[in-house]
Amino acid sequence: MADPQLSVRDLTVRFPTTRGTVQAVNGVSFELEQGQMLGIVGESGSGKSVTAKTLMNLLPRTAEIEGSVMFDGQDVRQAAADGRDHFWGVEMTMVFQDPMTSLNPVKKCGEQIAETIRYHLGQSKSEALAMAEDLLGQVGIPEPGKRVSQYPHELSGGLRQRVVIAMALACQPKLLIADEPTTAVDVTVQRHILNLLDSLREERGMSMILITHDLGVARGRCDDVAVMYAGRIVERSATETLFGDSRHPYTDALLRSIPRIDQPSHTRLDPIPGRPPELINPPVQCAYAPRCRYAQPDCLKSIPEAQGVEGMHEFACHHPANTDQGREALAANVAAGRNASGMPVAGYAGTGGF
Amino acid sequence: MAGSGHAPLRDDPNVLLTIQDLEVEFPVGKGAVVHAVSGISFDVFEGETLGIVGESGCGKSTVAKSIIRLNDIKAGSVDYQGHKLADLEGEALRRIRPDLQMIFQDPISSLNPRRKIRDVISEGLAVWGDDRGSWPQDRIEELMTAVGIDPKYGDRRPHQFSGGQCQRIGIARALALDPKMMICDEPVSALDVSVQAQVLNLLEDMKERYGLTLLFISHDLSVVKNVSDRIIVMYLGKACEIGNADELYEHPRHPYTRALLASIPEPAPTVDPSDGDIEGELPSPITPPAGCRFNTRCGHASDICFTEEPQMQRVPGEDHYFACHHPVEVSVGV
Amino acid sequence: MSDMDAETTIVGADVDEMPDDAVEKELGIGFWVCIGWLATIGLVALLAPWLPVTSDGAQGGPREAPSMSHWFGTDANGRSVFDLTILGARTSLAVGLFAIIFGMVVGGSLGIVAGYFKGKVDAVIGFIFFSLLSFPQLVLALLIVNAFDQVSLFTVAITLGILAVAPVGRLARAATLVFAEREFVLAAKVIGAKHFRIIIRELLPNVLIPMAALGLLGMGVAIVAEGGLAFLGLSVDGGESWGITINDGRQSRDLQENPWVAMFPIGVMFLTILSLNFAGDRVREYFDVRETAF
Amino acid sequence: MRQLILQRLALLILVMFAVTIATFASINLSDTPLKNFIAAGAELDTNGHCDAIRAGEMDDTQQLGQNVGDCEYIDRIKAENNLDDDIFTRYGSWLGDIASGDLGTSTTSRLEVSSILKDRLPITIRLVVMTQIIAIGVAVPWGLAAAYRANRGFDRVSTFASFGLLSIPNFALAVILLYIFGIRLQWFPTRYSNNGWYDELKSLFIPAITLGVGLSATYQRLLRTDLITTLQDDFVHMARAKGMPDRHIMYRHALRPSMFSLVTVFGVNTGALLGGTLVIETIFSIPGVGRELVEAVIRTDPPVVMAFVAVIAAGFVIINFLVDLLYGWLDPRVRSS
Amino acid sequence: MTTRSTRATMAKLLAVLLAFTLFAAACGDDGGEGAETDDVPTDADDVAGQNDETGDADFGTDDDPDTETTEPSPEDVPVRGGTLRVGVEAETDGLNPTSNNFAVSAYIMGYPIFDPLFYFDQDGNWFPWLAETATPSADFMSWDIKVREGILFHDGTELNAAALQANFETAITDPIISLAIVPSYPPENRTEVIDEYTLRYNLIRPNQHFPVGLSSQLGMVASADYLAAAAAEETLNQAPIGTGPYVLVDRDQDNVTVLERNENYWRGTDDLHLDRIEIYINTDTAIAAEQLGTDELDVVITSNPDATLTARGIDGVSTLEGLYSGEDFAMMNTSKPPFDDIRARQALTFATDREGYLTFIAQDTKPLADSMYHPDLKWNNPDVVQEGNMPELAAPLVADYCADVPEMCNDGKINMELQFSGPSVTQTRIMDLLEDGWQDYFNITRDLLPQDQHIIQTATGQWEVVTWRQFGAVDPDNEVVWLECATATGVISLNWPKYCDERRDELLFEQRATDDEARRIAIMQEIQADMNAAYTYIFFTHANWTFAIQDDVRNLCGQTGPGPAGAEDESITLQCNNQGRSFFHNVWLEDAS
Repeated sequence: MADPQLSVRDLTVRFPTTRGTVQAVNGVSFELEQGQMLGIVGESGSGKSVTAKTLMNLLPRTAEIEGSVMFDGQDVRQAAADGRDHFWGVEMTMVFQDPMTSLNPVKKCGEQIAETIRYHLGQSKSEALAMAEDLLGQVGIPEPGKRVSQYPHELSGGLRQRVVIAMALACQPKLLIADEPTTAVDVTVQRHILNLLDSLREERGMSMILITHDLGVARGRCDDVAVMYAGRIVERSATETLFGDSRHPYTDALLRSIPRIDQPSHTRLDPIPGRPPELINPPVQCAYAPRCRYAQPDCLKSIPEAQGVEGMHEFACHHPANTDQGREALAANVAAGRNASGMPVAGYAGTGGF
Repeated sequence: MAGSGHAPLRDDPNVLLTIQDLEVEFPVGKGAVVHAVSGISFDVFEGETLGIVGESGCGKSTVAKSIIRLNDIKAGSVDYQGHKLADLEGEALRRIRPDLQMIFQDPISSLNPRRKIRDVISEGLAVWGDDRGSWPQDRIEELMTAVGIDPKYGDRRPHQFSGGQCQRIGIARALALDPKMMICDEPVSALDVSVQAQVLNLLEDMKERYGLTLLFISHDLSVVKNVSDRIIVMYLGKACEIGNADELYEHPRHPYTRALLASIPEPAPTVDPSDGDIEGELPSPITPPAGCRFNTRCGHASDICFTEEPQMQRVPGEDHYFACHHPVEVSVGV
Repeated sequence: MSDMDAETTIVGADVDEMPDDAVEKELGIGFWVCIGWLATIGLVALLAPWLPVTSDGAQGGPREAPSMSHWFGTDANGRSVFDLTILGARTSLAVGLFAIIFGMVVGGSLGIVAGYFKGKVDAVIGFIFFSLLSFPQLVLALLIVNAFDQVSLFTVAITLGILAVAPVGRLARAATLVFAEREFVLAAKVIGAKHFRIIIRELLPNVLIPMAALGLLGMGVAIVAEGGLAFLGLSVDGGESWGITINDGRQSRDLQENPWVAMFPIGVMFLTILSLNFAGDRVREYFDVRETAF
Repeated sequence: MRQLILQRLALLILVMFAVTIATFASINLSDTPLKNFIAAGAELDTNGHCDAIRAGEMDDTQQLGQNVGDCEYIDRIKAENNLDDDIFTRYGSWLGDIASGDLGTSTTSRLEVSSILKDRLPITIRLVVMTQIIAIGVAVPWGLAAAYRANRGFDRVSTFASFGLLSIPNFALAVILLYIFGIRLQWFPTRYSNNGWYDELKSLFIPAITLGVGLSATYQRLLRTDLITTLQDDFVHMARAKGMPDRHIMYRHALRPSMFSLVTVFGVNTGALLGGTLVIETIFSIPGVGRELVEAVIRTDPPVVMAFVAVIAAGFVIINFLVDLLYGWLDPRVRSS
Repeated sequence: MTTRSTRATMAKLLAVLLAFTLFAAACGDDGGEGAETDDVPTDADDVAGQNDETGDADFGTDDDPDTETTEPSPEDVPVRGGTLRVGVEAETDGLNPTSNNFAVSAYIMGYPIFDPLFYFDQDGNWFPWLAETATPSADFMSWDIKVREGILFHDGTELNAAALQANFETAITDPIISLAIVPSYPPENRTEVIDEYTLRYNLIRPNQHFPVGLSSQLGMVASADYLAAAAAEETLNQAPIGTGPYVLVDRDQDNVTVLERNENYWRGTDDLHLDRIEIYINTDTAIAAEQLGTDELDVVITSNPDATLTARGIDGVSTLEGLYSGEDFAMMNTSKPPFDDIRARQALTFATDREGYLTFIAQDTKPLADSMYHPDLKWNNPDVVQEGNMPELAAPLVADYCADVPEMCNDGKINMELQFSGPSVTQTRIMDLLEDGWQDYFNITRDLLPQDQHIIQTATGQWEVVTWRQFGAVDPDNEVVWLECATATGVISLNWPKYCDERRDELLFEQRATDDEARRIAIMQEIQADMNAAYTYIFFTHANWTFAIQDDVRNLCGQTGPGPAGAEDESITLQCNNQGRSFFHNVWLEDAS
């Protein structure tokens, strides 16, 4: 098997602050094959965006980064250190959550696309603008000739996100990182955008990382999904496996906590109690343990290593859900009425699970 | 769509709030106005949860704010237990407001950052004193406990709490006035998924415990369905479909409702995924289309849809109303 | 609530993904140094009547260099520049303080009312502010001061206070507009709070902070403005202020041969204004108020 | 856009109205020499001379000075200056004159106010333009440099420096710079002179620096703050994700959207400087608007004061109107709304 | 009564009143007094011996070895060309000698434009300039002045008797200029044209010193056409037309007045070395002095001690200081309480810190004054001693006064108002100093007024105590107008303290009628003693008008006026530094190119 296109190894990102060091990303590793789509799912503060920004060299200078990021045999972090031109934007690129703010409000859409082309590909202004118009057509924008000379505020949210995508794709990147690309748009538009990304990826054989908090989005679109919690990947596997046979209690709980459209009204949800931990000087324990229905005393003593089948289904848990070990732990906690951290544990109220 | 008409209104003593032909406009300069809400009628039973769902710009929040007169109402009536809210002004309006409380979208912004949360929660009591007679000061702690905030943190300020906790505080503030009705304007959309469930459950708990009537607004179809008894689907200032939550999701009649249900990442099993392929963009609310407002994007649109506005009609035998010239007669079903 | 205990045991600031916002803000040592300086100057000014300082009569020869008996030297009339600087602090600080308090009370009230009620009220008040701003500040001061027969401390303070009305008011208005949009104000309305209560309880505490930040900066501006008036000879008649003393020692021959007359008060004034600016900026940053120009 | 222009025009008229009222009131309600003179005449007339003279019972040539201090003279002065009219009538006639372009005549030099203005205004405008060029010229690169590495070494030092510059009272700075560069080093003249543009430029340089130093610090701080905010915007991240070089991002993406506060304050300051240079003009003996105004106020020359203040206020409003137009250039969203 | 209805406006009055000061409105940093009156109708103040040929013009600077006087050596060959840049302390409201009151800056600008009818040689004797002869009647009740023939004004009109008459009549009907002239002339028939070039002036009292009155402003003759035009259009006061060696080419008020050589000058242009004279206004006199050091000015004329001291310290700059230029003093209004009572005046005098004034204000650049004459001058009464610095004597007087007039007192102190002009640093310093001395016996209310108001209030008697500068004329006749009873009443009085003394009037007019110098000296000494006893003036110091000159400026004190008619080459060397006034027509710049 050839080397994966993207290989992230033990990526750790810390931000020194006056209150202490924020451990934003903590030993994250994953691979991505060319043409694949990887979903990274997590709540705010889980480190998914920081991971993406690390890949894109977008972190503030104060960030302390460790670990390796290899892309097509190139060391991305070295490229950052060298201040390499024509790497980001050409090799890999990114689109952001809010199409409203992702476009420079004072520049015409066409110009914003064209400047990338001009800079990376050295085209003339008119050539670049022609290419921009073409790109706008490719991303399904009606009347691209007109849009080229429009300002972002003259476009609707959906069109704007398409412009952003066109801009990102201007130089035929091999990897596109989409950071919550549809969070700020309505569901009907979301569908269009995701379809567009899908088709573009297929057309171009491009790889993609889709960062989202929406499990549904990840489930519908990704080949693999990684779930992040408190700066770590807690579970990673092929999409179907993850949603059908999750191992990490957090993944499990997350799936149970969201309301589902196929459930009747007033179905009681199983919320995850508590809130995510602080990332400043976290204790050496499973970060999820205080909220975990499965947590046992050993969860409070060490950070679980990734286990499972490497590259196929990995999870970092001492007492994985949907295993005997996990079921024992849960039963013990239900019996005791509390988990190892003292959080009350009762039987599930609702009908969650898949 | 754009259903007008009073068909969905129920003649029933349980009705707590009736809205008829509500119209709201916002000036945007040069004499132009945004037609935010253009003639919508519905009612809410006491103890019922009414969900309003729709995409951004459909006017759902405007409807909510109009009820408690945070907007000016251009036309229509809002009848709350005999009080014509649309016509009330000044002191009379102020006196009725405690009955109708509101939970806001942004939990952080809805709390005054300079005040202790105990003061925030007891603000209603401070305003009304004994006038409303309920929730005396010493029961604030009880209220805090009820929403899941440890009273010992009463002296902290909002920034020391997470979004979910702030939303709990907001709920406590509303509850302190012992309202009849709570208007929840996207109360969970700013929250993380794991916290969202906590707040939704809390709302259900509070509704049960205090006998509240809820008006629940969200763009998230799953969330709306989870909490609602009855749901209104709105599009461009109009209602297109109203009905019992389960019935409406199971047998959506309006093409727009179907499109919504098909567009969510994990489409409802009751619709054909291709229903989500609606064309084009949301028209401008400044110059909404004539006839059915959905006509610019509807795959079923015929001539009549461009000339005649569909009226609300009932699905026989069901608490289910829709406004469409070409309703989907047969649901795809599971 | 099953999750209540766990929930409430972890209370603390949210940590966002980008840690810029997570940085716990501090006023910093510089702020306290500035406050210390201001407090010292303020205290000395306050206690001046009981300190052995006087502006009456010559305490030495004209323009004597700094010495043990006259730390800042003497001015042309043989008065101790140190004494004059202390007595000048009384005027300068009093004028600055009064002016900015006046500006905050009058301008702040108008601004909050304008921002809260909007509409016609806003139009009228906004117009007043704009008209006030349309006068060049010192010209307005000149006109007002000139309208008085006798220029007293009060005259100057009122004059500079009037100047502060529009900038403070515009800030208060802008801040109120921002906060009035915030949902907690809507919440207060929904609760049934009266306008006055909303203004006092909900808006004022929030608007006060940017106003306080501006107030500190504005006090510096007022002190400089008083100096400007003194330079034009239009400050307090027969009084002492930094501006008056500086003006007294500003001629080139003085700067060359007895620079202490001007330089000591300039130094003290500079440090005071620096402290006000710095402290104001820290307050602004601490409370995350956007920078505004006075 | 047309609406904006009309709005601003209406505002201009209203503001001018307010400004003229305030100016007129401050001049006419205070003790003027005119009134003092009349009062003196009345005081001295306690013996009833004037009545006697008016009645023809007394020969006014017996009075000293024949035509000064006599009653007819006082009467005529009163009449010429409408002193017997109420203040509203006087205001009305003055406003009428101003509106018809007649700014009046100086009571002391007897020169047409419009001709004084014609002499003075260009000098002040040149000073203001120079000041702003210096301030902006310094502030923009400085702000860019500081924001580019915010909160790092250079930025920290520059923050400190900007506070220092902001905190020097400009009259003190004027005195010090005049002394150092004019008198000690003799690099620049110590007074205004206008033998050719170079000469004038040179003589305005130190005053412009004096005014510009504090301004540049103000501008730098505003630009820096806005740039830091802008640099956190997604579109900047987007530009970086597109691989655009930092220089390009700073100049082509971040600068323009970060100039709102700067432009606003620039406008306010330009207007304010028109009359706000008075201390500096006085110190440097620049025969500009500010100094003339100070002198007119001190010598109580009502036509000059009132006309100058009105013109400066008009300048303020017009400049702020231009700034509004500038917003349109800065932000297409403003243009289209 | 004659009035010119087209001109006599209030504004006019203000403008002219304002010109009573030596400095323009906004100035302030003058060395001494806020307001200074200049002797309007007077003449050469032949400060005798001030500049004799040995060139020691350095009075009062003996203690200062750094100071030296430049006197161009006669061998110096004049250089033609160049621009002389002169700095003065104040602007003038206008340059029309018949309607603008001339202070020093106006004389600096005016003398080159207008030739005077008479002027003074270096010994202080008058000689005719534009005039050819001056012939008194036997009783000295009238004088025939004949002007030289063939002199043209800058506008091409001819100088003749009619022009003289026009000038005189314009001046005497001017509201302010007339004040000081009127008392000396009859109401009717004041002048008669004798022939085309001769005008007769009729007086009401015998006067042996009449021509000296035509050496200053009144002797400056403007074109009659010009005067008529200026009467209609007052802005023409800024564009005077005379006969002088230099022509006004540009006048930017408050900044610079530019004169250029009159190529048609009636005395020829051979001796008019300078192409151009620029007179700059710099109200900050110390800066003006520094501008000598920065080579931005060639000459600075100042009465400010700071400026004098600055100029003394600049290399390549000399000072020409004149200590007979007048006196700095405070005066009291005797027409209203409390200073209508001599006890209050005495108390104030005793409490005055004259020593402090010398040290702090004058900074020893000028000596203490005891009377209106410098001790070097023959008119001085050495027995008159100005009192001061004896506060212990004030106490009983104040107690006495307050017992009699309790309504004028508070807390055992006399209430008084101290009026001064400003804004001005120096003025404020003076007020601070005076107050320090007085405040133990007087409750002092300061009244700072803009200069114009200050002057008007002083002129109209609405004041109690003011500081002032005046006197200093060499010829006693010049002081008459400030002291005679005729000017003590009326709306505007030039006898500022409004102190009328019949005996003093007799003495004043006696000296006017005699040419007996010994008698005149005796009279003036008696007057000084009377003034001292009346306690109306508190003299501080003698004024010091200083010319600070770059070393390359030559011949400032070697300039000449026209000799007797028919002997043109026998020109007469002029009086130098006449109370800060000077001509520049024979000056040259050594390095002019």
